[in-house]
Amino acid sequence: MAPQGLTYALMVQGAPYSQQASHSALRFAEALPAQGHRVAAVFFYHDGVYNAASMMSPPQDEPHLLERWRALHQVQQCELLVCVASAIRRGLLDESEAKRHGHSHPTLEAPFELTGLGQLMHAALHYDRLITFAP
Amino acid sequence: MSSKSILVIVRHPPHGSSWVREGLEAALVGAALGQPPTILFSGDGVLALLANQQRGALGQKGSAAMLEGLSLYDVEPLWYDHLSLEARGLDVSQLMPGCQQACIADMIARHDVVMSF
Amino acid sequence: MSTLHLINRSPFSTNVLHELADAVSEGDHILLIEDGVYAAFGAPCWTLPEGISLWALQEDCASRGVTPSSVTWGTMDMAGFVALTASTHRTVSWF
Amino acid sequence: MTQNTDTLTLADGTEIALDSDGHLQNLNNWSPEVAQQMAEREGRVLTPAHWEVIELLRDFYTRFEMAPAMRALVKTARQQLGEEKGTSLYLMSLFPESPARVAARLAGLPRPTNCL
Repeated sequence: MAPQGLTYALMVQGAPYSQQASHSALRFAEALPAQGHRVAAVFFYHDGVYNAASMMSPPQDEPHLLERWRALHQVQQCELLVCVASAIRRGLLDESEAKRHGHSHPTLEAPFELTGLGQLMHAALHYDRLITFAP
Repeated sequence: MSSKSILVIVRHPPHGSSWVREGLEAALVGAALGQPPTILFSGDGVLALLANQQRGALGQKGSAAMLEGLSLYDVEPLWYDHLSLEARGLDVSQLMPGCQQACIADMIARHDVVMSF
Repeated sequence: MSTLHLINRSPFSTNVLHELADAVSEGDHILLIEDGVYAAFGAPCWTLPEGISLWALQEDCASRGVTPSSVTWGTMDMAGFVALTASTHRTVSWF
Repeated sequence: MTQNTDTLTLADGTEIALDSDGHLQNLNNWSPEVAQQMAEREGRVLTPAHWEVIELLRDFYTRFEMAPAMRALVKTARQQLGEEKGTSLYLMSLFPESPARVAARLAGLPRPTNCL
């Protein structure tokens, strides 16, 4: 009776390795295809932007959350959208922002992309469901 | 754009965390795109509506100034959950102008998408 | 047009569940995830209106050693969580 | 640290640093003379009508601690300058491209953080 083939947007607000939000969001997203759904966009906001830290280096016996996000992007072709205002404040800069601010190395890389809150509103309006994973 | 309605619920107090400001930012961007969301203050979120707030130490921005600007984005009124206000021993005379009471259950039921901060 | 409410905070550290009691409508679902599952031990320590379905996420209960009170709480696996988000109209996260 | 890509030189010899988008690096450096020079550098001529909008933006920023998006700028202009000037057409005629962005830059407001 539940509708089939829905598109989902997720908003992740919790920092990796501090809160369970990233784990919960990944578990949830990875379970969508089994029921014919897919995640179309993940929007990282608040401390959730740290999920995009390209130098994330967890110990080998713990889940590598960055790799899991990359895999999710590969499998479900979802956008990994990072709120530019939240990210830059917290030191997550892609190549062009790093250059603009005079830093030699980016700290955020594709498939993550810096984007505005407009993309969150767009996702909320265009996809069938928005699920928030908070700290 | 589609015609879905968005409710932004703010449930945290100002200054101690960035939730209020981040919720308002989202609401402002929705409004700038021509889809002004409804904004509701519930739980400790009603504390963001108290009159006479100012910047914090170190020049930390609060949210009161932003709240006053919301009407210029057609995000109005500032809805508050009346039970949350009562539970904190407050009444509407202690809030900034432009606040109006609501019932959170009705608000949720009337919107397609809910974002909480 | 029902709502799924997601709770991820321990009921003993926040007031979320009391607030939630005023925010639910008949036909809504409440799903406890993460630290929220600590609310599932016994009968709810707060009053909810009638007609609300109560669930706890199985994997978060298991990891925490929580056995939900089967009288009050249904358990749900991740597939059930997904199905609930699809069958309800909107999801609200409480934190 | 921010990259220093350009400077303005004021009449008294003071150098004012701009970032790569032409925004002031230090907002405290703003003065009408700085706005004038920024405009010249961008090939703009500021008339009293332009100044009216620049003042409006500075006032908006002081009151609300944020720079207005276009929608709010139009509404404020309508409230403060009257119906005739409170239109996007009018504001576009003064500050072609993007009034909210260009006028905010000249008014010495911070670079917007949330590009839409």
